[in-house]
Amino acid sequence: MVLLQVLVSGLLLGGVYSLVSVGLTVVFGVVRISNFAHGAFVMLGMYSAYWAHELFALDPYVAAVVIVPLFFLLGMGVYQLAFRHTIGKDPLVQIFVSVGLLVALENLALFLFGADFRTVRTFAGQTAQLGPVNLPVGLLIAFVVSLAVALALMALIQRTKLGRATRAVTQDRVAATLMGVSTHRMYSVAFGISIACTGLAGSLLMPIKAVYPTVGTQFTLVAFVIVVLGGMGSVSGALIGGLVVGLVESLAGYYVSPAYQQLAYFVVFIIVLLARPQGLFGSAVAAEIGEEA
Amino acid sequence: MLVVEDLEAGYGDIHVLNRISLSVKQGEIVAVLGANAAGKTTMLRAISGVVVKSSGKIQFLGQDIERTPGHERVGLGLVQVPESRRLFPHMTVRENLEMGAFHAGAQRKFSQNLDRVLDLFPILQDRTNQFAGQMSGGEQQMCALARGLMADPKLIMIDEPTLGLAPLVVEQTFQLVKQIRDADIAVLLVEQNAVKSLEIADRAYVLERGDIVMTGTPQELNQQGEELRRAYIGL
Amino acid sequence: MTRTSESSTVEEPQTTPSTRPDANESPGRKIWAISLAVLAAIVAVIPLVTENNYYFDVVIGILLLAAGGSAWNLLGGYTGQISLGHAGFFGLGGYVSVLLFTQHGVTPWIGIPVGGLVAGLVGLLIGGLTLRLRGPFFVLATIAFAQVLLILAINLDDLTGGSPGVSVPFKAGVANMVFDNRGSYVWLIGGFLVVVFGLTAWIETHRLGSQARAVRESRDAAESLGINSTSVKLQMTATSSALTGIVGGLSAYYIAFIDPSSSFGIGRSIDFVLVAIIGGMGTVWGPILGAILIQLLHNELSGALGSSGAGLYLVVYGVLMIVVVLFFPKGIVGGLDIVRRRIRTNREGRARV
Amino acid sequence: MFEVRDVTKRFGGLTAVSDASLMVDSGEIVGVIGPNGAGKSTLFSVIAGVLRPDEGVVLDGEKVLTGLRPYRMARAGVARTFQTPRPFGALTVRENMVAAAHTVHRSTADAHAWAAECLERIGLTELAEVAASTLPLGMRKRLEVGRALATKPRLLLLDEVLGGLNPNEIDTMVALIRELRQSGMAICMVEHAMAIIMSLCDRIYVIDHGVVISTGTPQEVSSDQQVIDAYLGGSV
Amino acid sequence: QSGGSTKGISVVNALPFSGGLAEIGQDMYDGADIARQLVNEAGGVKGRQVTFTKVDAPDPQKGVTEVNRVISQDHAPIVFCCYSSSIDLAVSPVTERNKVVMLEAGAIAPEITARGFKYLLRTQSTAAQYAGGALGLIKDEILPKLKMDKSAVSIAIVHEQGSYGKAYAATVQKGVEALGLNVVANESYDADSTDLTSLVLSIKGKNPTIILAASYTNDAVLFFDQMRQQGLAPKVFIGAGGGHSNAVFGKSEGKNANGVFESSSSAHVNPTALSSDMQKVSEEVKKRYTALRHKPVSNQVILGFSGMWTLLKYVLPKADDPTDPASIMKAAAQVNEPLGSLPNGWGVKFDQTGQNTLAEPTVQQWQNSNLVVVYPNKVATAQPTMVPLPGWNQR
Ligand SMILES: Nc1ncnc2c1ncn2[C@@H]1O[C@H](COP(=O)(O)OP(=O)(O)OP(=O)(O)O)[C@@H](O)[C@H]1O
Ligand SMILES: Nc1ncnc2c1ncn2[C@@H]1O[C@H](COP(=O)(O)OP(=O)(O)OP(=O)(O)O)[C@@H](O)[C@H]1O
Ligand SMILES: CC(C)C[C@H](N)C(=O)O
Ligand SMILES: [Mg+2]
Ligand SMILES: [Mg+2]
Repeated sequence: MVLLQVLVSGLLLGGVYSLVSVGLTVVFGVVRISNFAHGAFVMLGMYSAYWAHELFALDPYVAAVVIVPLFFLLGMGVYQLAFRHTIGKDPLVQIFVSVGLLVALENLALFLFGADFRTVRTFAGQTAQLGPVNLPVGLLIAFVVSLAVALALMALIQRTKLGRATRAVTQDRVAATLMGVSTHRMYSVAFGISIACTGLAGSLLMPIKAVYPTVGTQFTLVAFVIVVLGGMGSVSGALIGGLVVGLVESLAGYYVSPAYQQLAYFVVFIIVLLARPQGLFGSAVAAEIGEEA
Repeated sequence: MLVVEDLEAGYGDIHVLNRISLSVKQGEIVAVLGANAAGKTTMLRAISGVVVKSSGKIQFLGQDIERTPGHERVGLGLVQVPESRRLFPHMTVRENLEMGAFHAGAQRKFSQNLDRVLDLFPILQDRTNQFAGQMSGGEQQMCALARGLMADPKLIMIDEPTLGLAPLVVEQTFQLVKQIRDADIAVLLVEQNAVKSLEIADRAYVLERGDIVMTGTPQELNQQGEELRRAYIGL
Repeated sequence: MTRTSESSTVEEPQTTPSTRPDANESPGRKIWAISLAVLAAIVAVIPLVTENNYYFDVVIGILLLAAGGSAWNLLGGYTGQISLGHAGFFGLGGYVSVLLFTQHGVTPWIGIPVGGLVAGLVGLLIGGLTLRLRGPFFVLATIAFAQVLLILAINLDDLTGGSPGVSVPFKAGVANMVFDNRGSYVWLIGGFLVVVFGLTAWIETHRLGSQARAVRESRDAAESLGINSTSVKLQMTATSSALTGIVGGLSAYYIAFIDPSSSFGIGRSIDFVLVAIIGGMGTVWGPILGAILIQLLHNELSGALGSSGAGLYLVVYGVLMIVVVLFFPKGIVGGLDIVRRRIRTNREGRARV
Repeated sequence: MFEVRDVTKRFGGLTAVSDASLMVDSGEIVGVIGPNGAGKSTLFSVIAGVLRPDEGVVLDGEKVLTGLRPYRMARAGVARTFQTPRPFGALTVRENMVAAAHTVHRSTADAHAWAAECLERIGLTELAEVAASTLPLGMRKRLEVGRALATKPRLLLLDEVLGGLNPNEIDTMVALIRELRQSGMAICMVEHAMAIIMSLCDRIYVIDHGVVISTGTPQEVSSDQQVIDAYLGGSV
Repeated sequence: QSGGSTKGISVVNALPFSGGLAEIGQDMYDGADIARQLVNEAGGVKGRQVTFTKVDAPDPQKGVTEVNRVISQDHAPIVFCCYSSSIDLAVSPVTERNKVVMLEAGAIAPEITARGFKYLLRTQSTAAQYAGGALGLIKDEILPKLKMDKSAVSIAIVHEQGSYGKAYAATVQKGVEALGLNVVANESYDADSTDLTSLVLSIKGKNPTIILAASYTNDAVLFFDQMRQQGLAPKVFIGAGGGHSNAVFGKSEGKNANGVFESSSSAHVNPTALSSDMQKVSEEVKKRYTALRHKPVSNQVILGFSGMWTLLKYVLPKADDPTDPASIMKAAAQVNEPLGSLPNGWGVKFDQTGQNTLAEPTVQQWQNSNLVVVYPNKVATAQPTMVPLPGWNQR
């Protein structure tokens, strides 16, 4: 019975991870922009939901309806202001632009809102009982939404013209331009989508977690691990990768020791990479011709 | 339909083209010849509005386009098949062809154009679902040409299309270029195979270190001094 | 009428013709010898011209960053293996040397090299496992490696003292590498930087460096030319990680304290990469110039804005970091190169190739 | 004497090279021709150790080379060029050559001297300090050959190195190849330019669908009906 | 306000102003700053105005660098630092080396004052003192109320993995074992965790009667939330000086927080336990703080205030030269202020190690969503209730 609860808890935790990670697959996996400020945007999403609740008494789930489109615009803006200028330069330039952004955003939040932990309590804090298993409502909702978002993004990337054009830009910008694709428009849309996802994640996390300026850091690393684990650019990979990490953490936390929860997923990550250098669901082709092309 | 005047172009600090002028008229094949590093590729890039810094005047279908961003020039019907193919290696052949038809105009004629190119290059039919990056050099070259045609061009600029193609296919490709012209699509052709190019071209330019040093019909070029010709074209 | 337009929608990686002096080998070597002498002279003189502890502190901060950045540069800059896990080697070197001292009384003069050796060996092991990974896969693997060490250092507290860390007992004396006069640290750590600098310059101008850069640009092409990419990468990994381990040891003894999160944390890795990229990756002077810039920027900002509102100075620091990286994507050295080339071009008229 | 014996290479369901055999002696230029996608580059990759054959062996005299990693092949005297050139983009042309020269010269001074000599031979001395990524196509091909030369190979595999060169430049390159043969190198080249292949090669192998369908002197091959149908058409 | 700023006394405040502990760092600073204002308004220390320099010490390494920088730059004789035990253990060697006074008002790790440092003062109590509060409460109030056989009472300890958590856990474990109680779990975790469900589940498997926790804010809320979600319901829950007394904890957990104990110091001790002077000062502090931040004072505000008040009011006036570290330390040795001289009921008397021996632990309890002092009796304002704890959602 405990095992069942441990598994369910792991999956629910994995749902949260997936929720945060699918947004990152779009920029990191598909268009290969390393955005180490991803978690900081989740933090901004949480603050947005928090203030929507404090100032306008909006439930975070309702606020999401406004936050998501706003974050889409925010993402496009951030792209145009900063990341646009990193395109075609060394990948490290991107990493450090995003690290700079991370430092600036976290401390901006600190400067504006102070370091206080802030929480919003709604019905989502309750726990549903399913037989012997406890299901925290907020986590359950986050889990379901992350499934839905992943499916939607999968369809977007694999099936639509927009998705195809985005992948094309990543593989050869010049050739894509010669096909009539605007590099910056594609990247900026991809960024918008990614940041919109963080807005959504923030709104869904607000009822179940406290927000404070550095809350995002804990998500950034795990999100990168998940995107790579899933195989760069595979949305379904990120979804499953998230669930795997959640399960591994939960099982290791219970059966080994809570102190080694994170160690377990890093170790699993390294083992997977050594066995399948292209990630769980990445194609071998991508790994082979990817970097040399 | 394409008029280029005083085009200068280069990369960063490096200057490649010196105020060159050229034109392509409806229904013409215009060949551009020249040694390595003459600036042929650079010229096509400048006309397409990619990669290079350029100044000067570019007019297409009577419209000034030097300020138009590269990706919008495609929509006007100005299409380039780039040197070294530049396929999307992690996409299938089919997806590459779909990318060719990215802009709205081409999209409408998608199935019609697709039938046409698959007819021209039957091998692509067999390889529809292969990743472009895994094909042989020649197969990729065909795919690149096909992709360019999928864009439904009014003027197509082709950079060394026969590179790596087998003799039979080279022959076919030159035939194809003629067919393209006959379908009333103008062609600006950059080729090392000067003999073949001059056979099918209506006019030609010779580029030397960023300057146009000769121009005229193939006959006129052939009448130029033997020495000049040897030096520039190697005929 | 001629209008000028920047019609380029996309810039390809513009690699500028290198004007590095090593192109013709013999004058190149002379330049490196002179550079080395200059650096050594600066290090030697600083403690003689000031006694101000504040300056020493700043200088030592720069020296440590520069040494760490240079060590990273061997692997990241020259070989193109982007590691964001060098904190792992830094921490290993630090912990090995400190624990040898606090638990077994081994003098840091032995402990620090041993720490470097351990870091180098671990680097070899990790390298053997991960070097075939490409691009982001490698980057993330290195991060994971450092994180694993971080978690172990926190939880194996019988060995490491856990997350609170370990203080180096403050007993001044050369044998303990604890000096009352901070100028001595300038000599010690500066001396090490000179060694790293010399080694980097040597590698840059010799076979290993040449092959490493080839591997960086295209592994397949390098292999086809008889370059054993695995061996080259392993040599560079081992050197880089061993030197980083020594930096970790020196840093621990200078601060007289070591703890898991500041040693093994990702922030440490990022610092090293940051100075290398800001200064110029794959260049000998780059990390040193980068370290000077970063350290001074940080100090000035926290001095000027540190007391005006929590976090404000870090907001500015973050924004400046973005701006600097965007304006100098090739680092300071790259920027200087461009300036120099502009001047030369203007003198010689238009550059034509 | 280098030899490829009964080599087969499959990619999934596709047999790219099927039971192919080939020999090259020192001082000999051997041509490999065939339609696009016939398996020529794949065969080169097998010889150079980039791909491991599913069946068959690669021999240097009596010595078995099959299965050696590419860098070992190169050190054993096999150098190849890539059909799509792969310059070390951020390095200068000279640095490209030096990296290759270091395979045969440990000392920096020797490597530089030898690299300079090779640069001269392929006529890139003037461009020595230019970053390789900015080279136009034709120059890249030359650099590709030059780097291979710098490893002092005994067997040189040239994969369409004449493509993208204009007739003058082709002449220069052909002269260089002849000179290399003179010096006793074994050369194996893939090329679609029939006129050149015919005049340059001592022997020719024709591959179609991975199978060697014909072999012999240029004259023999070019009169083989099978070859004409599969490859040449009316163009000779 | 008489000038003489040139002859002012400058104090460095090195606290975590950014990073995960920033909220608490700010609280400590606000408290200290109110002490400074009160002293300056009353004419300063021996007529000299006190000025503050702020530096950010968010983690051990940055703390070391920054403190190093500021003391060689400012030549300040006193550093008020660090709140966190981990940061303190790293920074104090720097001040010691530079012969600068380090005043610690927040960290509780015993090692801090166990290293024989000569320039270190700690007004805050130690882990042992903190544990003492919890142990006293268990012995005097809880065991009698539980009416259980001692052998049936089981204890689980959960703590964050830093110095603070480790120090508290180690001391309290010895203490409860000495009381003859059975410790069934002693687990540490990372305070930055996003999820503690496995910890909760493994504790739940042990079914402890009493949970003793040492947590910072985020993890206190997280652990408690997940206890509720997983139905882990001990009969008694006692926190230790960190997150469980934070207003956020009360706000987030609402009614469910009721009944939770917290052993530390308190901003709300019974006024009768304070000297009459301190009663007035204490009121003034609360008034000023609320005016500044629009919220009630927290323990940390009072800890910060107490440390600075001790320095400016009790120590420096006794020093021959209030800017000379040696003379400050000499003065500190003479201080002897009885219990009730600080707003949390503490007195001040430093032993040779610099540890304040009159920092007595106080236990508070959440009752009707307010923190009230319930132990020991002389400072208490209410009786402990809700032992054993009612079930979730019945509080
Ligand atoms: N990305 C670039 N950055 C800098 N210089 C470049 C770049 N690409 C080309 N060049 C330079 O521009 C000049 C012209 O090159 P271009 O590619 O236009 O020649 P080309 O005539 O197409 O030659 P080929 O026949 O070899 O393809 C050359 O000197 C080349 O070095
Ligand atoms: N990595 C791969 N995976 C799958 N198929 C491949 C791969 N590499 C090559 N092929 C296929 O194998 C066949 C042979 O390719 P190869 O490159 O050897 O041809 P080639 O004779 O060099 O042709 P070309 O003259 O066009 O260069 C082609 O059909 C190609 O699509
Ligand atoms: C709970 C706090 C009073 C303990 C303090 N943060 C320390 O680290 O010791
Ligand atoms: Mg070209
Ligand atoms: Mg080929």
